[in-house]
Amino acid sequence: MPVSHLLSLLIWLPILGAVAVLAFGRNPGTARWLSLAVALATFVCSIPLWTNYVPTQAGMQFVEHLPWSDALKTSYALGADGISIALIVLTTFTSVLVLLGSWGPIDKRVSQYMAAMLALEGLLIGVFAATDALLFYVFFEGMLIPMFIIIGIWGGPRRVYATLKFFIYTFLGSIFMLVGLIYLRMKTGSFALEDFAHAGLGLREQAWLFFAFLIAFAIKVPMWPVHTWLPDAHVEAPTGGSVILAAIMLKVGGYGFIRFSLPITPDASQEYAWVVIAMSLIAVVYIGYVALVQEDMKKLVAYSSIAHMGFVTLGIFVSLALVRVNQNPAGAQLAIQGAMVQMISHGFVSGAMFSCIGVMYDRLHTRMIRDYGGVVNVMPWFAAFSILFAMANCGLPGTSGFVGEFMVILAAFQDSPLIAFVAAFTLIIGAAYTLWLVKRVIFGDVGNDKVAKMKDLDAREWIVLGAFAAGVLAVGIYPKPLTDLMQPAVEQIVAQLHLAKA
Amino acid sequence: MTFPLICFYLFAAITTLAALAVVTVRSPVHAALCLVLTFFSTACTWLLADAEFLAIALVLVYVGAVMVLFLFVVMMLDLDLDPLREGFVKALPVGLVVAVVMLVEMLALIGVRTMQVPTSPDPAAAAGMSNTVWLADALFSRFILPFEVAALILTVAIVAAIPLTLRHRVGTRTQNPGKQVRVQARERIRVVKMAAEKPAAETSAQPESGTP
Amino acid sequence: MLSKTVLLLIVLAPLIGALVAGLLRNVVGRAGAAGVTIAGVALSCALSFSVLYQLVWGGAQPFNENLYTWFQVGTTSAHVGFLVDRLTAMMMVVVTFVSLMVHVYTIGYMADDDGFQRFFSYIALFTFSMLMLVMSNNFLQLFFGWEAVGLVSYLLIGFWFKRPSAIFANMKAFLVNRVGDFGFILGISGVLLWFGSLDYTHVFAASSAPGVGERTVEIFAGHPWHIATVVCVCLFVGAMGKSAQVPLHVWLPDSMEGPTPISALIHAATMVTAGIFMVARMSPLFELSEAALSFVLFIGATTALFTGLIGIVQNDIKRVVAYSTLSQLGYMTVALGVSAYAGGVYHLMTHAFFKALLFLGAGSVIVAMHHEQDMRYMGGLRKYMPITWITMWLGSLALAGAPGFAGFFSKDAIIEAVGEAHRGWVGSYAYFCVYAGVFVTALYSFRLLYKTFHGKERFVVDAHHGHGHDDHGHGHHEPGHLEHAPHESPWVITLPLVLLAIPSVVIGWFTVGPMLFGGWFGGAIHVEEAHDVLGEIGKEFHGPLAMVAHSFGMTSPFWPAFLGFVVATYIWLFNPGVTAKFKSALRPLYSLLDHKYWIDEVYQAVFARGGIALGRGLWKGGDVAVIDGVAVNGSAALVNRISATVRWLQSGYLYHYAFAMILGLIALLGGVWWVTHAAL
Amino acid sequence: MITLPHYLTLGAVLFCIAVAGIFINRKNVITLLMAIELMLLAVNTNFIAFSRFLGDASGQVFVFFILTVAAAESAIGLAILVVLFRNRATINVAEIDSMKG
Repeated sequence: MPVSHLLSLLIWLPILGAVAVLAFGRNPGTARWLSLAVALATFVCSIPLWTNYVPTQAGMQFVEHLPWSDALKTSYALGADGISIALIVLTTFTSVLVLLGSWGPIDKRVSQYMAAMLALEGLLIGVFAATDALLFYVFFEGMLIPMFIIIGIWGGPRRVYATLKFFIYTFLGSIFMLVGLIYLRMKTGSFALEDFAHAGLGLREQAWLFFAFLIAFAIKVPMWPVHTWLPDAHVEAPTGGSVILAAIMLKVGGYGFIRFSLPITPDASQEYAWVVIAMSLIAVVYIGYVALVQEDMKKLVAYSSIAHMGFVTLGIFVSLALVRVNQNPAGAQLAIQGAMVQMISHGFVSGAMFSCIGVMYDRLHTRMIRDYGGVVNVMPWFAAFSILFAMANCGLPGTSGFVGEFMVILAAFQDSPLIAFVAAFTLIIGAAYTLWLVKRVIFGDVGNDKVAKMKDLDAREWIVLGAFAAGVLAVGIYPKPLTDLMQPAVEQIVAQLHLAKA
Repeated sequence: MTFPLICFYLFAAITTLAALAVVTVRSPVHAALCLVLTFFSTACTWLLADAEFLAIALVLVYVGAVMVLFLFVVMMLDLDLDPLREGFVKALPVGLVVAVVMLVEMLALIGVRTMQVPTSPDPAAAAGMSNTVWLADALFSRFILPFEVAALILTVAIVAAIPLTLRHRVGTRTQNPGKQVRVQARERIRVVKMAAEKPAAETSAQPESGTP
Repeated sequence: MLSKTVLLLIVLAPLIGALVAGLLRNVVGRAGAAGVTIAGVALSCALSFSVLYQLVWGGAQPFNENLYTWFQVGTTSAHVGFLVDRLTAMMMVVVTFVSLMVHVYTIGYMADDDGFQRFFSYIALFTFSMLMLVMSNNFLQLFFGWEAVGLVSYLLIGFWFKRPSAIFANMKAFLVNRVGDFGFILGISGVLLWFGSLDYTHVFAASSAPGVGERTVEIFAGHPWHIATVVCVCLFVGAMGKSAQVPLHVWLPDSMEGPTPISALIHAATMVTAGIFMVARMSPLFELSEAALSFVLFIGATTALFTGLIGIVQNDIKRVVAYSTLSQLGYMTVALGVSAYAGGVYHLMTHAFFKALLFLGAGSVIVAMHHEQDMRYMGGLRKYMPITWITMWLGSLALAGAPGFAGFFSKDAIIEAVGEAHRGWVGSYAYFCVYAGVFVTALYSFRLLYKTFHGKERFVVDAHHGHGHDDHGHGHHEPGHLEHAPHESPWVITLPLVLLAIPSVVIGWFTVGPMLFGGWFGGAIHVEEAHDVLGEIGKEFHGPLAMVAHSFGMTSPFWPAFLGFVVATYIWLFNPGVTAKFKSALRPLYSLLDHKYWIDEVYQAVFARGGIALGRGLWKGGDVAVIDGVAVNGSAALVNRISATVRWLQSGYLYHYAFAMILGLIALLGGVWWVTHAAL
Repeated sequence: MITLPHYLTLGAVLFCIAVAGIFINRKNVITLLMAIELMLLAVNTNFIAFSRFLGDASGQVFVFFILTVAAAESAIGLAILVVLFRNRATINVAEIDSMKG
C-alpha cells in the first residue's frame, strides 16, 4: 500500500500527538495511554517505509517537495533512502519503548513529559528525512528544545548545569554548520542537499566547510575531545531522556557526517580524514580507560557510548582512504555499512543498557555502583537481560554489537593494519569495563539490605527489555536484511566519493 | 567692525557669562534664572542670523514654558543644598581641564582661519520670502511626517508626565460615576420577609435585628 | 552423502535443549531440564557418530555448504555454513561424547545445587557453541563459536556467583581470552584483505597460489613482513588465548572455580583445544610461514614444561589437573609447531578422554570429600571409592604416557616429531622441554594419586558435626573434618568414569596407525613436503605393538616417565616426610613455583591496577581537569571574569556614564581632528 | 561681518561650559538637566548657523524638532525628578545607584 506523504505523516503525527497530549492529558493515565497510542501508531506507520522501499532504485524515495520560502530558496523537501529508513524505524521503535519505560517512573507533569518525548520523536524523524539543508537545520536545532526540557525538568540534582552544558555545547557546534550552510546557499543558490553535493568547491572552501561540519557533528556524536557534555547530560537525564539521547540523538552526528561531510566536501574529508580517524581511535582507547574507572553506572555507559560511536566515525572516514588511495570501493562500502550497523546496534544496546540502569534506579534511587551487588540473587530475569546487553556492549558475536565493530575493523585493516590494531583494543577494554560493571553490580552475594528487597521485573519492564533484546539478537544473528536495506544508499555514497570536486 | 558684529559680540558675551553662572551659582533658583538669561541672549544671536521664527519660539517655549516649569519644580522640592554641592571644588579642576581641552579641539576643528569666509546672503530673503514662510515651506512639505511624529511625541510626553507623578492617596473619597450610573434598584434596598412575632427565646438573643 | 538436515539437527538439538532448560526452567523442573538437554546432546552425539561413520567407512564426501548469508556488502560477504570433513567429524564426536558424559555426570554432581537447570542450560549451550566452532566453514562463524564458547565459559566459571573468587576468575578468563581474540580478529582481517574472502575454501585456494609465501607488507615503513607470518601469528595469538598458552595461560588455573563437570568439559577436553583445532584447520596458512611455526613451537614448548612444573607444588586437586592440562596443551601446540598437525589433533583427542576422566574423577573425590579440594586433607581414599580409584589410575597412566595407553601413542609421536624436525635452536629448546616435561608429567600425576588415594587418611570424620553443605565448597567448615565417611559416588558419576576410561586405555591401539601416519585427515590438513615430520616417522611405523616395544629403547621418553614414577613413588608413597626437606632445601625454587613465577602478580599490577590508574589519570587529568576544567568551564569562567570587569564599569552613577560619554566625545573629536589633519 | 565661525565658536563655548557644568555639579540633578539644556542650545545655535550660511532650511527644521523633543524631555525629566524626590527624599545622584551592574 503506497502511502503518499508518509514521511510528513511520520513527522507530524507525533508532534500533533504531543499537542493532543498536552491538551487532553490532565489526567496522568490518559496522558500515558494517549502518548503510547500515538507512538505505536507512528511505529506502525514507519513499517511501510521499510516494506515499500525499492532497493533497486537508487536515490531518495518517498520524496515530498513543497516550496517554503522563495526569498531563501528553501523548500519543505523530504526523502528517505535506506540509511534514513533504518534510522527512522529505529527512532519510532525506541520511542515506543521509551514511553513504555517512562510509565511509572515519571509521576510529575506526566502529560508534559510525554508530549516532550513525542515532539522529540517527530523532530528526530524530521532530521533523518529532510533533504533540504535549512529544513534539516531547523529540525536539528529544534530537537534540542524538548531534550533541554526533559533534562531540565525531570533531571537529577545537577540538571541545570548539565542541561546548560548540553545546550550550549551542541548549539555552539551547530552555529558553525549554519555558517557553512549559508555559504553553500550563496554558492549554489538553493538549500537543496542535492545541489550542495554537486556544487563545485575548491579545496580551500571545502576545508572551511569541512571543519564547520566537523565541529557541529563531532559535538553531536560526540567525539573526543568535545565529548564532556554527554556524561553529564546522561547522569542528570531521566531514564527515557538518556535512552533517546544515546539511542537516537547521537546518531544524528554520524548521519550528518554521511549526508554532509562526505558528499559535499569529499576532497577536504580525504585531506583531513586523519584528524577524524585519530580522534576516533583516541575515543576508543582513551574513553575506554576512562569508562573503566567510573563509579556511576550511567556515566560508565555514557563513556562506553562515546567509545562505540568512535567506531562509527572511524568507519565513515576510513572509507575515504579506501576509495581514493587504495582504490578499494568494496572495502569502503564495508566501512560505511559497518558504521551504519554500529549506529543501529548502538541504538539498541545503549538504549537497553540505560533502560536496565533505569530499572535499578527506580528501585533503589541510586546509580552508584557501590550501592549495588549481587542483584542476580533477587532479580534473575533482570540479570539475564543485563548480561545479554553487557555482552552486546562488548561486541560478542551473535549480538548486534559485534556486527558493526567487526565490519569496521575488517575495513580499517584494509586501509592500515595499525588503525585496525588500535581499534581492536576495544575488544579488551570494552570487555573490561563492561564485565567489571557486571561483576560489581550483578554478581556476588547480596550487597546490602536494600538490594535484598529489590523485586524482579514487572510485565512492563519485561516488555521493554525483551523488545530491546529481540532487536539486539535479530541484528546479531541475521544482519543481512539491515545491510541489504542500506546497501543501495551506501553504494551511491561510495560512488560519489570517487568523484573529486576540487 | 560692523554694528551687527558688535551686537553679536555683546550677546555672545552675555550668553557665555550667564551660562557660566548657570553651572556655578549655588541656588538652583538663581541657576534657573541665569538659564533664562542665557536663552534670551542666545535668541538675540539667532535673530542676528535671520532666524526670527526660531528665536521667538525659543523665548516663548523655553523662557515662557520650560523654565517656568523648572522654577516650579525647584521651588516645590524641599532641597537640602549642602550635600549637592559636595565635591564642587574637587571636581572643578577636572571639569575645567576637560572643558578647555574640548574647546581647544573644537576651535582647532572650526579653524580660526575660516573666519575670513565671506557671508552668503540670507537665503530666505534671496527667495523673496520671510524666514517664517521659508521655514514653514520646508516643514510642511518635506518634513511633514517628522513634524507629525514630533507632535505625537510631545503629546505622549504630556500624557506620560501625569501618570508618572500621579499619587494614590489612601483615604481620599471620590465618586465613581460609572458605578453610580450602573447601579440597580435592588442593589440599593433589600426587603427581608420575616415573621411579625418571634419565639420568646430568640428575642432576647437577637433584639431588633429584623429592621432593615 | 551427508545430509544438511542431520548436520543442522546435530547443532540445534543441544541449542533447543539449552533454551528449554534455561527459559522454561520453572516449567520443566529439574528432571525435565536434565532430560531435555541430555536427549538433545545424546541425539547430536549419535548423529555425530553416524557422520563419522559415513565419512570414514561410508565413503561420503566432505560436506561444505552455506546455510544463509550473514551479510553481503559489495563483494565482501559472510555466511553461516558447515564444513564437515574427517577433522571436523572427529571433533564433533569428541565434543558430543565428552559432553554427553558430562551431562550424565552432572545429574549426580549438581544434585544438591539450586542452579541445576541453569547448569544444564549452560552446558548444552556450550555444546551448541562448540559445534558451531568446529563445524564452521568460514572465519566469521569460527569467531562466533570462538566467542560463544568463551561466553559460556564465563557464565560457567562464575556459576557460583556468590563466591568472590569465582566472579573474579570468570572476568579474568574472559578478559585474557579477549586479548587472544584481539589478535584473532586482526588475523581474520588480514585473511580477508590478503586472501580476499572469509570462506575456508577460497582462502586455502588463494594460499596455495604460487608466490603467496613471499608476499610482504610494510606495516612499519622499512620493515617488510611476510603476510603469511603476520596473519598466522595474529591467528595464533587467538589460539594462545583460548588454548591457554604462555603468557596467556593465567586464566585456566583460576577457572577451576567453576563446577568440576565444566572443568572436564570446557577447560580440559573441548574448549581449550579449540585453539589447537583452529591451527590444524589453518594448516595451509601456517605452512606458508616457517617463522610463525617457530613462534608456535617456542610458545608450545615453554607452556609444556613450565606450567607442568607448577603442577608439582599445587595442593588443590583440581589445580594439579588444570596445570597438567596446560602442559598437555603445550604438547599439542608443539606438535603444531613442527607441522605435525595430525599429532597435535590426535593428542587432542586422546587427551580429551583421559583428561575428562581425570577431572570427573577429581570431581568424584570432591563430592566424596564434601567439596574439600585440598589434597593435604585426603589420603587413603582407595578403600572408600574403588571405582574412582581405578579409573583415576588408568587416566593417570594414560596421561603419563605409560606404554600402550592412549596418551603414550600421541605423546610419543609428538616427541619423536620434535626430534625429527629441523628448526635450529628453537627445535632443540622444544625437544628439551617436551623430553623433560615427560618426567614432570609423571611426577605430578602419581603425586596426585598417592596423595589422594594412598597413604594415611589425613581427614577426620566427626559425625556429630551437623550442618548442611548446601553452598558448595565455601569451606566454612574446618578443613579436614567430614560429617560422615566418604563413600563411592552414585552410578551417574561412576558410569561416565568407566565409559571414559575405556577409550583412555584402548583407543590408541585402533587409531594410531591411520590417524597419525595414514593420512586419515585427507585434505583437511595440509603439510608441505619439507615439513612432513610425521611422514618421516611413519616410515618406521610398523603397527602399535612395535611402537610399544620400540618405546623401551635408549632415548625413548619412556625412561623419564618411569623415572618420574619411581621418584613420585619414593617421595609420596613411602617417604612423605622428605617433601618438607625438599621444600626447605630448594626454598627459592619452591617459592617460584608456588607463586607461579609471579606472573599473576605482575599482570595484576601492570594491567589491572595499571589500567585503572591510567583510566583514573585520563579521567581526572584529561576529562575533568583539561577538557572540562580549562576548555569548557574555563571559557565560561573567562566570560564570567570579563563580565565581572565590565560590570564594575556599570557603577550605576549617572555622572560616571556622563563622564564616559564625554571622554568618548573628546576621543571622537580628537580622532576627527587627527584624520582631517592627516588628510590635509 | 558675522561669519559662520563666530556662531560655531559660540556654540563650542556654550557646549564646553555645559560639559564643565556636568562635571562640577555632578550631584545635583536639576543643574544637570539645566546643563543638558545648555548643550542642546549650543547644538541649536550650530544648526541655525549652518542653515543660515549654507542656505538650507533643514537645519532650522531640525532646531524646531530639537526644541520639541527637548521640551518633552524636560517635562518627563522633571516628572521623574518629582517622583524620585517623593520616593527617596533626595535628588542627590551619588545616592542613586540602583542601576549598578
